[in-house]
Order: sequence, then C-alpha cells, then structure tokens
Amino acid sequence: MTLETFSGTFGLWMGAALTLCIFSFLYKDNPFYRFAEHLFVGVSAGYWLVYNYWNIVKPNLIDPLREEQWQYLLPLVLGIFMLTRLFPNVGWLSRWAIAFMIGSGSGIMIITYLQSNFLEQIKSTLVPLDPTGQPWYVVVNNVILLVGVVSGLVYFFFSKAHTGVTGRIARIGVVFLMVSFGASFGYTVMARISLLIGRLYFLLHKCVGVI
Amino acid sequence: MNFWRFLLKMDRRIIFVLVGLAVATPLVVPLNLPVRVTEPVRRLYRAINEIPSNSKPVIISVDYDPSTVPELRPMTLAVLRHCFRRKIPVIVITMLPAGAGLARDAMETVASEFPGSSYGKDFVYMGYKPGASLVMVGIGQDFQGTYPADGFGKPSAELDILKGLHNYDDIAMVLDFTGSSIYESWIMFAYQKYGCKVGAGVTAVMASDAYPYLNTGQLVGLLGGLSGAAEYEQLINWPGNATIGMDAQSVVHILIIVLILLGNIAYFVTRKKHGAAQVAGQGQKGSS
Amino acid sequence: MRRQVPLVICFVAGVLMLAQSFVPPLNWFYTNALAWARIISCIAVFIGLISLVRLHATKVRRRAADWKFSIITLLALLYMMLAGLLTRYGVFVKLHGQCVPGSMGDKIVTGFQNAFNFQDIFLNIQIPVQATMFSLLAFYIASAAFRAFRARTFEATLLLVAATIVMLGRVPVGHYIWGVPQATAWILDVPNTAAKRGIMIGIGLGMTSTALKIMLGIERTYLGIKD
Amino acid sequence: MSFAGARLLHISLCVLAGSLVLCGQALCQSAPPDTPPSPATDLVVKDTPDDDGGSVTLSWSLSADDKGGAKDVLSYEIRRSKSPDGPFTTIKKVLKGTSSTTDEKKVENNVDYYYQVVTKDASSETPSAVAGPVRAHVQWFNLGRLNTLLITILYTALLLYFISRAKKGEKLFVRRIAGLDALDEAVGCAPEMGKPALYVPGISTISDVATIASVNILSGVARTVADYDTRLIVPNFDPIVMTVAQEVVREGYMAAGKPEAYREEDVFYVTSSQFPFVAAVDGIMVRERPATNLFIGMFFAESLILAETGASTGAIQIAGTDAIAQLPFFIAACDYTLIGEELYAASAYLSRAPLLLGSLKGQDWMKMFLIGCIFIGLVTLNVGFAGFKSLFDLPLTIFR
Repeated sequence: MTLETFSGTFGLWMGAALTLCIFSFLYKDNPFYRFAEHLFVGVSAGYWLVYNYWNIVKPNLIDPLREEQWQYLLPLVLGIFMLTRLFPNVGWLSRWAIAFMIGSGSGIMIITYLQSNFLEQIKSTLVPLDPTGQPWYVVVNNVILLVGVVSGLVYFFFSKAHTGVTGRIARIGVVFLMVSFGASFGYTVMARISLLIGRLYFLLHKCVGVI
Repeated sequence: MNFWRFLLKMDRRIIFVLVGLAVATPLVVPLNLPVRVTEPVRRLYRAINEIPSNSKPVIISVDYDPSTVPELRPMTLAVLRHCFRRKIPVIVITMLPAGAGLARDAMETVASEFPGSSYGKDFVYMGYKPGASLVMVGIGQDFQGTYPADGFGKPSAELDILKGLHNYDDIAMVLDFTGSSIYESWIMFAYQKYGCKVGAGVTAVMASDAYPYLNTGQLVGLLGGLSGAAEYEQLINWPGNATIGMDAQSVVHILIIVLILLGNIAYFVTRKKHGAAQVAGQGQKGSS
Repeated sequence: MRRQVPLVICFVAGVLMLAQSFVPPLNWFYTNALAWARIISCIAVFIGLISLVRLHATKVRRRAADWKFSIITLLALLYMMLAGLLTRYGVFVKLHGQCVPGSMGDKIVTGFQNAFNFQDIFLNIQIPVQATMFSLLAFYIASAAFRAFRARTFEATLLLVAATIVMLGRVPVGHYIWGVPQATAWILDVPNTAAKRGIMIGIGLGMTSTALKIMLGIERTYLGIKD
Repeated sequence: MSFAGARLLHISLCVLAGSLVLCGQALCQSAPPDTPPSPATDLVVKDTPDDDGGSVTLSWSLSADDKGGAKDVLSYEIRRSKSPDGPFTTIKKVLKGTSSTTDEKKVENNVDYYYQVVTKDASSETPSAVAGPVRAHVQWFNLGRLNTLLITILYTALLLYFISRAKKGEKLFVRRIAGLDALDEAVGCAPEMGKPALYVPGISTISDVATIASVNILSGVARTVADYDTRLIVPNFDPIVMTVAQEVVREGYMAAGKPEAYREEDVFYVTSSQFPFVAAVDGIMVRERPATNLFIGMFFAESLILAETGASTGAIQIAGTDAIAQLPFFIAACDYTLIGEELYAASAYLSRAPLLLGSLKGQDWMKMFLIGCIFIGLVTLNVGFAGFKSLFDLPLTIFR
C-alpha cells in the first residue's frame, strides 16, 4: 500500500467514524460524541487561527508594514489595545478598539439598511392597482401584498397598545407573519434533507459500497 | 385511545429513526417516482439534443466542491450520460482546485458505463487550471495554447478531440455545474464575448438568481438543485442518484406531513377527552 | 479617558462612515476601516485562544468532568497551529490562497504528503464533521415540525397549513395534486413577500435607530460602564 | 455584504485579467495584412459623476466590424493626451464588444484631457475621432444618494425630537412584548431548579448591530441572574464579543451587589466556525442542563440545531433575531421569539430608560411616515404619475 492510498483510505474511515460519532448524539450524549466534539473544536480553532494569519494578518498587515505603508500602524495599535484585555490594569484600552469597530459598523449599517430595508422596500411596495390593462388576479395580489406590508408594520408599532383598530390591523399582520413563517419552514425542508442524503450517500456508497 | 396519547408524548428519537429510514431506504431500494419536467430543464435537454453527434465537442466545467456534491454531482452525471449516449465529444475541465478530483470522478464514472467510448476520442479531462477568467478568455484565443496538456500530462496535440480545435467556434456548448457565481463568468466570456452557447446547473438556492439569464437567452437552459437533476434524468430516461434523491425527498416530505397530521389528530382526540387544560400549551401567541 | 475617549472614537468613526457615503472624497475611510476592523478581529483571535486554552487547561488541572476530552481539544489545537504555522506553511498558502473555510476539500498531491498534515486533517476531520453537524438539521426539522405544528390557535393553524402546502408543493408528488403547485407559488410570492417586507422594514428602522443611539452614546451598555 | 463584495471583485478581476490576456494576444499575433477595421464612433468623454475625482468616463459606439461587418475586431485601445493634436499615449485596452470604460490612470483633477479610441484587429488599427477636452473633478456630494441623505436626516431628526421630549420627562407608553415579559420569569426559574442559565449572543461580530442589541439584553439578564445567585453560561463565537460580554456580565453582577459571584470562566470563547461552535453548545446544553436557554442575536442555519437540542432538555427557551430566514425555526422550537424589530426594542423595553423609549416612539412615527408614503405613492402612481415612485429609485451600486 502506498503512502497516498493509505492516507486516502485512512482519511475516509476517519471521516466515516466521526460522522457516526456525531449521529450518535441523536440518540443521546455519549463519549463518542464528546470525543468528536472536542476534537472538532480544537481542530477548527487551530484552523481558524492559521487561516487568519495567512490570509489576513500576513497579507493585510505584516506585508504592508514591511513595505513601509505606515497607515497600517493604526490597526496594529488598535489590535494591540485589544490585547490589553489580558492585563487587568490597562484592559480599559481595549475599549478604544471596540469603540472603533462598533462606531464604524453602526455608521455603515445606517446607510445600508436605510437603503436596502427602507427605501428599496417602499419602492417595491408601490405597485399598480389600476385594473385596466392587467389581469384581475394581479390587482388582487397587489392589494393583498399591500395589506400584508401595512398590517405587518402596524404589528411592529410599539407605542400603541394592540387594542381597537390598531389591534385588529396588527392581528392581520400576525396572520401574514404566520403564513410566511410556515411557508419558509416548509420550503427549507428540502435543502436540509439534501444534506442528510449527502451524508448517507457518503456512508453507504463510499465507505460501505452498498449503492 | 392509548395510541394517540403515546403519539403526543412520543420520544422524538422515534421520529429520527423514521427520518433516517425514509432517507436511507430509497437510496438502497430506488422507487423511481415520476417527476414533472419544468421548462428550464427541458430547454437544456433540447439544446443538447440538437448538437450533432460525432462533431463539435462540448466543454463540461465541473466547478463544485464537496459541500455541494449532493446536489450537483447527479446533474453532472445526467448531462454527461446524455452527451455520451448521443456521441457528443466531451471536454471536462474544472476551475476550482477542489473540483479536480470531483471532475475526474464524474467523467470516469460515466465513461465506465459506456464501454465503447475511448479516452482522447470521445472524452478528455483537461484538469484544473488556476485563474478562471484567464482560462475562459484563453479558450477563445487558442485552446491548445491554454491547455498544452491534459489533466494527466499527455500533450494536447496527441488527443483526437483537440485536433482542429482552436477556440469557441469549434465548441458546441459550454456547460457549467457550480455552486458559485462562476457560471456568470462563463456567460460573460464564452457567451458575451465569443458567442458560444452556455448552459448551467446550479444549487437549488442559487437557481432563482440564475433565472434572469435564462429569460435573456444568456443561458440556453438551467438545472436547479436535485429536482432539476431528477427531471433531466427523467428526460434521458436514465434514473440515477437525483431520482433516488428525489424519492428520498418525497418520502421524507410525506412522512413529515403525515406526522403533522397524526400529531393534530392526537391533539384533538385527547383534548376532547381530557379537556383543553390537559394539553401542555406554549406561550407564544399559541404559535409554537 | 476611560469613558469619554471610547465614546468619542465611536462617534467619529460612525460619522465618518456615514459621511463617506455622501461625500466621495471620504471614500477612503470606507475601504480602510473595513480592512482595519478585519485586522483587529484577527489579532483578537489571540484573546479567544487564551480563553479557550485557559478553559480547557483548568478543566484538566481540576480534573473536572470530561477533563480527558479537554486534552483532545488542546492537542488538536496545538497540532493544527504547529502544522499550519510552522511546518508546512508553504503548501498551506498555496492551497488556501483564495479559499474560504469549508469550501475546500479535494486533495492536491504536491510532492510528499503524509496522512496527518494540515490539509488532510482539515479534509478528514473538519469537512465530514461539519457536514454531519449540518445534516442533523434534517432530523431536527422533522421533530420540530411534529412538535410545533399543532392547530392550537388560529395563528398556529395558519403556520401549519402554510408549511404543509409548501412542503407538498416542493416534491414531485405534490405536482399531481390539483391546486398545490399554484397554491405553493402564491403563498411564497404574495403573503410571504408581504410579511418579509414588513419584517425587513421593521428591522431596518430598529437597527438604524439602535445604530444612531450607539453613535450618539445614548446606548453604551457595550462599554460595560453604567452611569 | 462581504459576499457581494467578493463577487464584485471576482468579476472585476475577471474583466481585468481577460483584457490583459487579450491585449497580450493582440500584440503578439502577426497575421497577413488585411483591411483596417472601421473606427469606433460617437466617442463621448465626461467626468465620472459622484466620485472623488481622478476618473474620466468614456463611451462610444462599436466599430461596424465588431459583431457585424468583418467581425475581426479584437480590442479597443484607449489613448489620452493633454493636447488635441497629440502625442497620444495608450492608457488601457478593453475587449471587443465593450463600448464604455473609465480612465483612472493617474488622471489629474482640473486638467484638460483629450481621448481617442483605437479599434484593433489582428494586424491593423483605426483611430476614432478625438474627443475632449474633459476635466476630472472632485464632487463634494454624491447626488445619487440625495434621497438616502434626506431619509437619514428626517429619521435622525425624528429620533432626536422624541428623545428630547422623553428627556423632559414626558411619559411614554410601550405596548407589551410577550417575549421580553417572559424573560425575567424564564431567567428566574433557573435558580429555582438549581440549574444555570445559558445565553448565546449570536454568531456574528461586534460590528453587527444585532450583536450589540443582544449584549444590551445580556446586561439585564446578568443582573437578574445575579439577583438569584445562579450561574450564567455565555459561550462565544467571536473573541471581541466575548470581551464585551465579560464586561457586561461582570457589570451586571456588580449592579446586583454581588461582584464576587461573577465567574469569568463562564463567559468564554469556543471557536469562530459555525458548526464546531454548535457542537460545543449542544454539548453544554445536554451536560449542564440549563433551565433557561436564550439565543439572542444573529443566527444562521444552526438556529434549529440549537433550539431543538435545547427543547429536548426541557429548558425554557427564548430566542430573538433579525435573521429573517431563521425566524420560522425559532418560532417552531422556542417558547418565545423576538421577531426582528422587537429585538432592537428590547433594550428600551427592559431598561425603561426614557432616552431609549423616546427612540421607540421615533421609530413608530417613521412607520407612519412610511405608510403615508406608500399611500401617496399608490395614489400618484395609479393616476398615472410615476414621479413619486422615482424618488425611491436609487443607485445602490456601492452597497450591492
């Protein structure tokens, strides 16, 4: 057996064994699952660290600094501030780095979400309701769409009790929400079953050779 | 009535076993349930059916990685089988390093089903080449310059298929199977720049993004996910993994629906008997 | 220093980010700030690492429950770090240059490889375990459906009916039942779109309002400082 | 957004790489002499709008031999000069079939430039007429975003107005939010059963506003937990979120007057990949058997794995997320779910701080404004005036 086929076969069996370890969790927690879980956490944490180093820290920080692009000192300094967390008496410095990330994140979110979740959504809700020139069912669907959006918004009113008219409209909103959640749930089943088919195919075909 | 109460309190592990069996059984014992063919799939089938036999080859670009194998491998096999059966020469390539083994595997699987076919004449494997867009443009300029050797290191000049093959003009169609946006690059380069027909097979999630290209004619046809693959298998009358997969899908979907129905019957039957208060309710607007 | 400076940094960064989308000459801030944030996150992984090692080392030292498994985590971590950072980094960079985690898998034989190098461990442990964890959803989606979809109330009935119709409409069997494909398409296109849009607008408003409060320093719980 | 960015990068790299190859090819080929291709026509050059200068946009009509005629056009070469009479230097080359591009190669602002597009086939080339002069300018305002700016200003003003009214001591009403009412009760039952509470602050970064909303809720939860003298387990996906969570939980214990009860090892980092994190949290749920599980923040496909495992241990579960795709699963498997905006309202709801409540009122007014917009828009649209709708038409290019 050459080294390479050994590696391939061994890897296949290791993959199969670990697959079974994870599936065993469906029955109940057990040492096999614990083994796979702890191994998985260690491997992925190590992988993540290495990946970050080679794909982000080195090309985006170390290399530019070596080329004397000094603007990269700022993230380096903020990064080091972040690490001061490990030392209680200077740990407060880490808040500077955190504040930078939160502040810039908030700024970008405001613009992105006002555009994509606000303006864009209003625009696409402005649909023609005029029955001339289009089939009746399109108009009916447009009206339903409109009722759904508006009642959904009313459901999210916080400063008004859900009583009286508001309550009734909000209740229509809930109807739409529930139908939507049910539909999304049903729609996703197929994608999840595909994943299981993939795993069973791996076990039955590649490892056992049944199929 | 004990059955209904048992059902309500049923250990969920029984459901797990049922789901496992519902998926595994059709994999081992295929049911070959019929599927209804949709238009995008039929279009791709027709386009491949119109390619004359024993003339221009098609390029099959296998651009998926292990995470999307369950959805994309069956459609790749189905299309490959169609090509092999119609004696359309096939050039298999991949744009992903992770796709190399998978592309070869798909090609060899189908080739072994057609004992009359021979490597170099009916199909070739050109392997992985980095820089997807460079390769796509390169094929338009000079195929053999882009691929001086096949995926096993054999010089391209020695391969029958590639004799007289210069660029996209000598290629009948490009077919891309991918879980990423590589098919858009194929459209951009092979179709837009060089006028070569492009067909694609993508995951079910991505299919809705790809439909617009179908309407504009930038894609000749489209396979979406496992169901697209199953439809194609139906068209070529060769039930394979997708049909089996769809069998499993059907069985599990029906199983879940039956479970929901039984659960509700049990709920109403026991409630009538013991009164509503007995049933453990949950808080959330009663919706949980 | 400890309270005011972070609030000022947060405000300035937020305002610059807002401004850059209206004032083209400030665009540089957008590109740079994203890159900087990524770098800071990467450096911060070190803190996570210390936390992880400390947690498991403590378990081992105290002989807490499952301490033997903690040794596995520590060894796996150490091995991946050594394999990835020290020994075979050349191969690693070559293979992983443009890949994202989870998307790679097939083996490329570049000269000598042993069964336990970085890439193989990723392939033979990370990939199958990841795929299997993900596939657990197939079981859980069934058990959740069974437990949750009971016609207890009007709303719950809607949830249940919509889910059942769409599930039927997704599989070939459903295509042979009159009305199911049409009903599925209608539910997904009309009420589903309407509800999603309502939720999206709400999220847009809630998120931007929270973001504004953060920038203005009204919302500062994250600093861990109470006034 | 990162995905979209990567895709954009991918496509632009493709175009770049493609044009490079083609150019190289075009230069190397030496076919027999043929008739020169017909020139590109109608060359228009203008300053690229809404940018910070340093860029000129060119557009032209394709050569008659590109896709028609002799079909032998390979590429177009863009040439530039500071004088209409030349000399012209080559700036870039683009593939055949391309009829517009931008010149960003060391374009000085406020300097006159002249341009020429040269149509090339295998062996010969034909220049177009010279176009220009054109000057690149810095635009100090991106006009394409005017409507976004207006909305931002309007919204900020509304929020600030209601916050200031709240500051003056006005009583503000907030409706019941069942999920948040249940929070105290849920956390409170953990100590009664002698079991810990579990809090998962999502699997996103600190830059995600949903994570911060989660941290705000965590702060309140920590306080309640400390009151009851019980353990609060907080596994983290992101190291920075972990440091913030540690601060917040410690602060919560201090506020409850029990700083000594805080255990830093209970707020810990697991790993930054999705499924290993889930595997570990699943493990915690079945081993520590928390009486209360709170999943609040940004979640992806793992939502159902977490919630179903939690349900099997019999814990009370409350979820809250703005990940629309995960809401159905949390709704199905948890006792209470904070839907979208409710997650963001939680901070105000729980703390009852007037400043925060004021902003909730602002949000509601914005919704009213929006409903109004929809109705006005519908009326104007349906009487045949589309102008109002076009107010919402946006060049969203940067954020796509």
